[in-house]
Amino acid sequence: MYRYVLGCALAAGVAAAAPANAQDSVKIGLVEPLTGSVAYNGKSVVEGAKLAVEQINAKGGVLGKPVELVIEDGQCAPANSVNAVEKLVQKDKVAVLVGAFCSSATAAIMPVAQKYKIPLVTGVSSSAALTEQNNPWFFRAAETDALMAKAFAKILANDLKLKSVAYVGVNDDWGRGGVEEFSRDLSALGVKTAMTEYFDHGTTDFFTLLTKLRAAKPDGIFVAAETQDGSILVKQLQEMGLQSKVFGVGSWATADFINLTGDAAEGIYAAVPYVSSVENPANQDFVKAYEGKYKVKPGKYGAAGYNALNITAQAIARAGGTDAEAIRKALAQTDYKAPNGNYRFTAKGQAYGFDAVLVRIEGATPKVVASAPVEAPQ
Amino acid sequence: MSTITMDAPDRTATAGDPVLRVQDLHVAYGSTAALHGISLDVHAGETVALIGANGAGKSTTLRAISGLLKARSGSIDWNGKPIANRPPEEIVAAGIAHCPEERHVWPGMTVEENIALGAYLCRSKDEVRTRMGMAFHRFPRLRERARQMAGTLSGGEQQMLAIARALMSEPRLLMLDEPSLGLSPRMAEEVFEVVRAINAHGVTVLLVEQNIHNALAVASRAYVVQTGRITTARPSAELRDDPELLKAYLGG
Amino acid sequence: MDLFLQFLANGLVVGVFYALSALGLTLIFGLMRVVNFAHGEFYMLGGVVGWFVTTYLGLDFFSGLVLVALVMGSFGWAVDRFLIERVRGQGEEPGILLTIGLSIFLVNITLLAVGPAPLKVARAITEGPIFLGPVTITKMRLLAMVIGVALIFAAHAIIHRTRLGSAMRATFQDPMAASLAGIRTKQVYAATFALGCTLSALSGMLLASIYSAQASVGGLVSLKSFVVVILGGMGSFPGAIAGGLLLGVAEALWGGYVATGMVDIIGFLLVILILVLRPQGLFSIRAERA
Amino acid sequence: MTLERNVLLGLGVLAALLPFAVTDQYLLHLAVMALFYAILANSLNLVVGYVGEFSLGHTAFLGTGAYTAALLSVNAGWPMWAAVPAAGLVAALFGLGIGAITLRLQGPYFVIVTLSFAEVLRIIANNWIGVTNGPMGLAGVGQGGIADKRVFFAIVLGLAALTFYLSYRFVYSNAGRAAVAVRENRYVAQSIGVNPFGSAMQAFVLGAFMAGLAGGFYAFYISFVGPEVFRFSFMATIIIMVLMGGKGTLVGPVVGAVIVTLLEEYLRELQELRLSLFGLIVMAIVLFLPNGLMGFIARRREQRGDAPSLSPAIEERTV
Amino acid sequence: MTALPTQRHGGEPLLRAENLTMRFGGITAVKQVGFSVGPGEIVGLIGPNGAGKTTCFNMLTGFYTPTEGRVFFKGADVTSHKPHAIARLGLIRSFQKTNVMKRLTVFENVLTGHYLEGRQSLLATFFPGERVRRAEREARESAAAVVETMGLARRMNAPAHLLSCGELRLLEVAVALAAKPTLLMLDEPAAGLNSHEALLFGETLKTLIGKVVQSLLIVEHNMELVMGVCDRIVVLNFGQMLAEGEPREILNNPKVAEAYLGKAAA
Repeated sequence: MYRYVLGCALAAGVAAAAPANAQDSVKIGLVEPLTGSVAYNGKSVVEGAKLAVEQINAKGGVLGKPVELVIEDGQCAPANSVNAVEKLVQKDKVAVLVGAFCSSATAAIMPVAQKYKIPLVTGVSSSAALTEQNNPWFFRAAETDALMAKAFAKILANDLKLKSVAYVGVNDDWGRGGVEEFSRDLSALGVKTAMTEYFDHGTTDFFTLLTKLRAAKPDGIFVAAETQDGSILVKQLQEMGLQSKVFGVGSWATADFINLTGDAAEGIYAAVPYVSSVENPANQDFVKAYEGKYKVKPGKYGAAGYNALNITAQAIARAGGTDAEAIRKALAQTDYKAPNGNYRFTAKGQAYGFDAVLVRIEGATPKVVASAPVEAPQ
Repeated sequence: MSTITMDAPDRTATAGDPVLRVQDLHVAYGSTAALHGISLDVHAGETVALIGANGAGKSTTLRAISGLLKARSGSIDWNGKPIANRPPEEIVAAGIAHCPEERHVWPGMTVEENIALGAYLCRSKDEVRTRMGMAFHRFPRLRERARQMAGTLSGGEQQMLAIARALMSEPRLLMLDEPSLGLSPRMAEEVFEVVRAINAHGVTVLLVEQNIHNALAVASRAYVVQTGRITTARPSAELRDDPELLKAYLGG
Repeated sequence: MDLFLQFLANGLVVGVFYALSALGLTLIFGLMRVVNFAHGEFYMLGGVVGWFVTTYLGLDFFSGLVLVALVMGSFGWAVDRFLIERVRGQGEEPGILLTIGLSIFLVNITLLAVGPAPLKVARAITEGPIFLGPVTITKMRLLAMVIGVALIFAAHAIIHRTRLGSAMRATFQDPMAASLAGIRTKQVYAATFALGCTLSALSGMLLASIYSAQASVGGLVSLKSFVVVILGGMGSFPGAIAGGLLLGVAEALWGGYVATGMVDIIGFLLVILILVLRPQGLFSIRAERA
Repeated sequence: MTLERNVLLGLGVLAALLPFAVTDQYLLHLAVMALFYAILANSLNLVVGYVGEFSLGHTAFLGTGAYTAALLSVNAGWPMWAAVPAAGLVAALFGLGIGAITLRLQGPYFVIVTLSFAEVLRIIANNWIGVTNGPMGLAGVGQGGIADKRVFFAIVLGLAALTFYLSYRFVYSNAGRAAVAVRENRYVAQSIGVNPFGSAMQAFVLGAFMAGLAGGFYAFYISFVGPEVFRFSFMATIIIMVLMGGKGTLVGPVVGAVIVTLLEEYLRELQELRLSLFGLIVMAIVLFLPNGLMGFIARRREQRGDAPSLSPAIEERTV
Repeated sequence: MTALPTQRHGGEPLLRAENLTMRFGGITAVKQVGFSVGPGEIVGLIGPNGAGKTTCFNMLTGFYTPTEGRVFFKGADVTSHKPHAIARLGLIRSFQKTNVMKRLTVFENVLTGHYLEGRQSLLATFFPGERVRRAEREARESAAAVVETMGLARRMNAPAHLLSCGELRLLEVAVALAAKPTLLMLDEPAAGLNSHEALLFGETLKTLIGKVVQSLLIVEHNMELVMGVCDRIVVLNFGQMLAEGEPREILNNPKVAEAYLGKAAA
C-alpha cells in the first residue's frame, strides 16, 4: 500500500515536471513574499511588475514574443525562496529571475542563480553585503542604505538644523542597515547620536521606547520602519506628545501609510527612492497607469517592481535572445529611464544614477523637499 | 418530558409491570465486552441491590442505564418507553438519577453550587431554592458546610453531597453506586439510613454495593452479577438467611 | 523616577492589553485544554471583521463590537462542533495539529479576502493625550483599558454567576458528573469555545482600533497569549490578568532599562522559569480551575 | 520489525537509484529537500512518536545545528564533512540541557516550554550580532565547495541512511522498548525498572543530534543561515509531516516528508489559494486519518486479518 | 500495631514494612501499618474497598513516599527510593486494571518486561556486538517462554486491547514476571475472573513460588483465591491493621467478617 502511495507520488512528480513548455513567450521569474508578515510589501512589488509586463506586451513584448511573468511565493524565507527559484529555473525555464525581497532570501538564492547562470535582478534587497559577493549574475536595481544616507545626510543636517538625533529601527537587516548608515553619515556631519534602539517587526506598542526617546530629548528622530510598524510608531509619537522632527526611510510616502497614520503623519520627512508626486512626464504616466489599474498611487515597492521588470525586459531585448550570458552583458550596459531618473549599474551590479527624494507630508500628500541623484559607490 | 405515574409504594411487590426493565443488555468498552446480556426488573417503590465482585459489571450496568455508555444490543425500558442509548440529560429529565461510584463531586465548587447544579434541568429559580431547602433539611451537615469547597469534605460528607445532588433532580429512580465505599461502618450506616428514608418517600432505589450485609438490609431483592451476567435473583431475606450465600459471595 | 513611573504605566497598560488578548485563550487552553494555535487568528479576525463592519457597513465602533461578538461567537461555536468536538479527549496532539491547520487556513483565506495591507478600524473616541503628573497616557488607551477590565469582569461573572458558567465549571471539573446532572456537555464545550473565540475577537477589534488590523498579526498574539496563560496559571481569570500585567511590566522595564530589541525574550524566559519552578502557574490553586 | 526494515531498505535503494533516473535538477532539489525533511521528521518522531511527548521546540536543534555548521564554515573554514558532525554534536549538547529542564514536564506544559526554548534561541540568534550576525544572517556557507546537486543528494542520502539506521537500532532495542513503555504506561514502565526520565532523555538527545545533522546539512545546502531556522513555521511543517505520515513508526515520517514536500511544491500551481488549501488538508488529515497514513494502512491490514506489525495499532488512546 | 517478624521462615524477611503512615491533606489513608514477607512465602493483603491496600502497595514500591515509617527490602532501606530503583532491586509490582501496554502485542508487552536484563550502553544499542545480539535473542526466547508459561501462547501476537479480561490478568502477571522479580506484588490480579478462572489462576500462582519468584504479596478480593493460595494474610480496615494470621484464623475472625460483610445484623 505505502509502496503504492509512494510510487504514485513519485510518478506524479515526474509527470508534472516533465513537460517543458515550447518557448512561445519570454519568461521572467519573480520571487516575492506573498504570504507572511511582509506579504503587504511583496504584493506591491508584484503589482508594479505586472503593470510593467502589461505595458511591455501592449507594445508587442520583447523579441517579438509576449513577456510572461511567473510569480512564486518565497515567503521571505531562504529555504522557500530557493525552492521557488529551483522551480522557476528548472520547470518554467525562466530567462531571468527577479527577487527575492528580503536580503536574507536574496542571499540564499544568489548562489543558485550563479550555479544555473541565470541573471538575478532585485528591486528591493538593500543589504550592502549582497553586491560585495562578486556574483556576476546579480544586479541590484535598488538603493542601498549607504547610498540613501550619503544622498541625504547633508540635507538633513543642514536644512533641518539637527543637533542630535535618536535612531529607531526595525530589528532586521534592513532596519539595522538604515540606522547604521544614517547614524554614521550624520555623525560625520557633527550630529550627535542621542539614542539607538531597535524593535521587533510586529511590535504594536512603542510607549516604552518612546519614553526613553522623550528622556533623550533629541532634535530629530530617525526611523527605519515599514508601513505597518511605522504608522503605529508615528501615531504613538504624537500620542506621547513628542515634538521632535521625524524623518526616516521606509514606504512612508504612500496613501496607505498616510491613511493609517492620520494627522500624526503631518510634517514628517521620508527619504525614499521613489514618490508618486515627483513632477516629470515619465512619472505622471506611470502614476496614471498604476492608479488606473490598482486604484491607488504607487509607492516605493510598486515602483521597484515596475523598474526591475522594465530593466530586465529591456536587457533581454538588447541581448536579442534569451541566452543568459548575453542578457547578463546587456544588463551590465543598462541605461534605463525610470519614472524616477536613470538607472545604470556599476561593475558590481549596484544601480546608481536614479533620483532619490526627501519628502515632507503636508495636507496628507507627500511634497518633495529635495531630490538627489544616487551616486555610484566608490 | 413524560411524567411518571407512581404506584403506591410497595416494598416487596414484584408483580405487575416493572418501572425499569433491562433485557439482554450487552455493553463493550472499545472491543472488550463488559456485559454479556444483563436482564433485570425494578418495580416502583422497591429497593433492589446489584451485588458481585469487582469488575463483574455492576457499575457498567448503571452507566448504561443512565446513558453514559452505549448499549451494543438489548433494551432498557423506563415506564414502558425505550430509553437505551438516549443521552444522559434525557434520562435525568425522565426521572432517573445516577449517583456514581467514587462520588464525583465537583471539587472546585462549593457545596451549595454542587447541590444547586443537581437541579440543572429545573429552570425555575424558586423551585431550585425550595429543593435546596429540602436537601439542607435532609442533610444538615451540608448546610453547615454550604460555602466550603466540595473537595475539602470528608469521604462521608462527599457521599452525602453526591446523594443530595442526585436527589435535586427529584428522581423517581435513584441509582447508587457503592455509596459506602471507603466509609467507616458508622458513616456507612448513616448513608444507608438516608437511603431507607429516601425509599420511604417513594423513590425507587437501584443499589450497587459491596458491603453485602448492608445491601441486603436495605434492599428487598438482589441480583448477583458475575462476569457480565446475572447469575442469581432472589429476595434479600432469602439470601440473607442462606449461610451458603456468604461462601458463594466470598468465593466469587 | 519619572521615567520609572512612565515605564510602569506603559507596562500596566500593555499588561491589560495582554491580559485582554489572552482572555479567550484562558478559556480555550486553560479550561478546555485545547492547545489552540488559531487563537491569534481569532484575534486577527476580530480586527478584520471589525474593520469591515465599521468601514463597509458604516457601523459605529460599539455597534461594530456587538456585531463582531455575534459573528465570531457563531464562528467559534461552529469550529467546536465541527472540528474540535471530533478530537476531544484524545490528548493534545490532534488539537494542536487541527488548530495549526485552522490557523494556516484562516490567515491565508483572510489574505485572499482583504489583502495583506494593514487596515484601519474606526476609533470609538477622538485621540488625545492625558497627562497624569509625569505620566502620559491617551484617552483611547484609557477607554480600551476600561473596556478590557469590563470584559475581564464580565467573563469572570459569566463563569461564576450564570447557569452556563456553573455548567462550564462542572463540565471541566468532572464531565461525567456533569452529564449525570443533565448538563449537555457537548453544548457546554461548544459554548465555551464560542465564548473564548468571542473574547479573542473582541480584544482583536479593540486593539486594532488602537494599532491596526492585519491578516498576519496572529502568530505573535498566539505566542504571547500562551505566555500569559501559563504565567497566570491555566484557566484562571485573575491569573490571566496577573500574568498579563507581569509580562507587560517586565517587558516595559526590560525595554526601558536594557534594550527594546529583544523584549520578546522576557516572556519566554519567564515561562521557562515558572514552569520549572512552579508548574501550576503563579496564581493558580490546583483545586480551583475556574 | 523486519517488514519495516525491508520497507526502509527498499526506499533507500530506490532513493539511491534516483539520481541515475532523474536528471531534472528541480526534481533532484525536491528529492534533497524531501530527504532533509525526512531526517528532521524522523528525529522529531523519536520524541513525539516514541517518548510520546509533544515537542514544539525541535527547531531549537535544527537551528543550533545550522548555526554551528555555518559558523564553523564561515569563521573557521571547516569543510562540510567536519562541520556537519560537529553540528550534530552541539545540537545533542543543547538537547541534553534543554531535555534536563523540559522533560520534567508533561502535556501542555511540555508543549509550551519546548516552544519557548526555540523562541528564546531565535531571539538570541536575532540579536547576538557579534556571533550570529543577527538578522543579517550568515551567508556564503561552504562556498566554493560542492556545486553538483547529485553530490548533495548523495550526502543527504547518506545522512538519512545513518539517522534511520540509528533510529532503527534504537527503536528495536531494549532502550527503545523502554521509551515505548514510558509512552504507553508510565507506571508500568517504572514498575519494570525503567527510569522514565532517563529513557525519555535518550530519545530526546538522539532526536536533537539527528536534527542537528539535518541543520548542518541545511546550512551547507542553502548556503545561508538566519534566525528563521528557529521559526515556528518550520516546526509546523515538520510536525505536520510526522503526524500525516504516522507517528510512532519509522516509515511514517519518510512518507510524510515526501508528501508534504511535494504537496507544498505542487500546490504552487494554485498560487494564492495554495496555503489555504494546505491548511484544509492538514485539518482533513487530523479528522479523517487520525493516525496518519501508516496508521491507516496498519488498520487496513489488521482488518484484513494480517498480524499487526508495522505500527502499534490504534483503537483506544489513553483515557 | 507493629510488625510481627516472620518466625516460621527464620532470618531476615525479604520485605519489611514498619509503621507505614500516609496522609493526603488532612485524610489519613494508612496508619501505622507494619508487616513482612519472608522468603518463599505467599502473603495476602486484604480488606474492604478503600481500606488502604493500594496505598500500601504504592508506598512499598516507591510511588508514594510514606509520611511516616520505613520500608526495607532485602535488608536495605528503600523508603524514599524512586520506583524504578526499587524495581531494579527485584521488587516488581503490577497495577490494578492497567498493568499492560494496550497497543502493544502480548509478546511485545512481555518482551518489554525484560528491560532490566537487557540494559546496555547507547553505543551497544547502535552497534550491537555479539553479546548484545545474544542478549536480545535470549530475551525474545525468554519472553516467548513466559508467554507460554502463563498460557497465552495462542494470543502471542494479539494486541493487548483485544484480550479478554482473564487473558489480561495473565498478561499483567507475565509482564511482571518478565522483569525477574525476587518478590512479586500483585494488585487484584483476579479481578473480573469467574470462580473457575480464579481457581486456575491461583494454581498458576502457586507454581511460580521457588521457581520463578521467591515470594508473592497479593492484594485480592477473591477470598477463595486468597484462602487457597496464601500462607499468611494481613487484613487492613480503614488504613489500619485489623488482623494478621493464617487463612483459617482469618476466616474465623469475627472482626474480619464484620469489616467485610458489614454487621452481621438482622
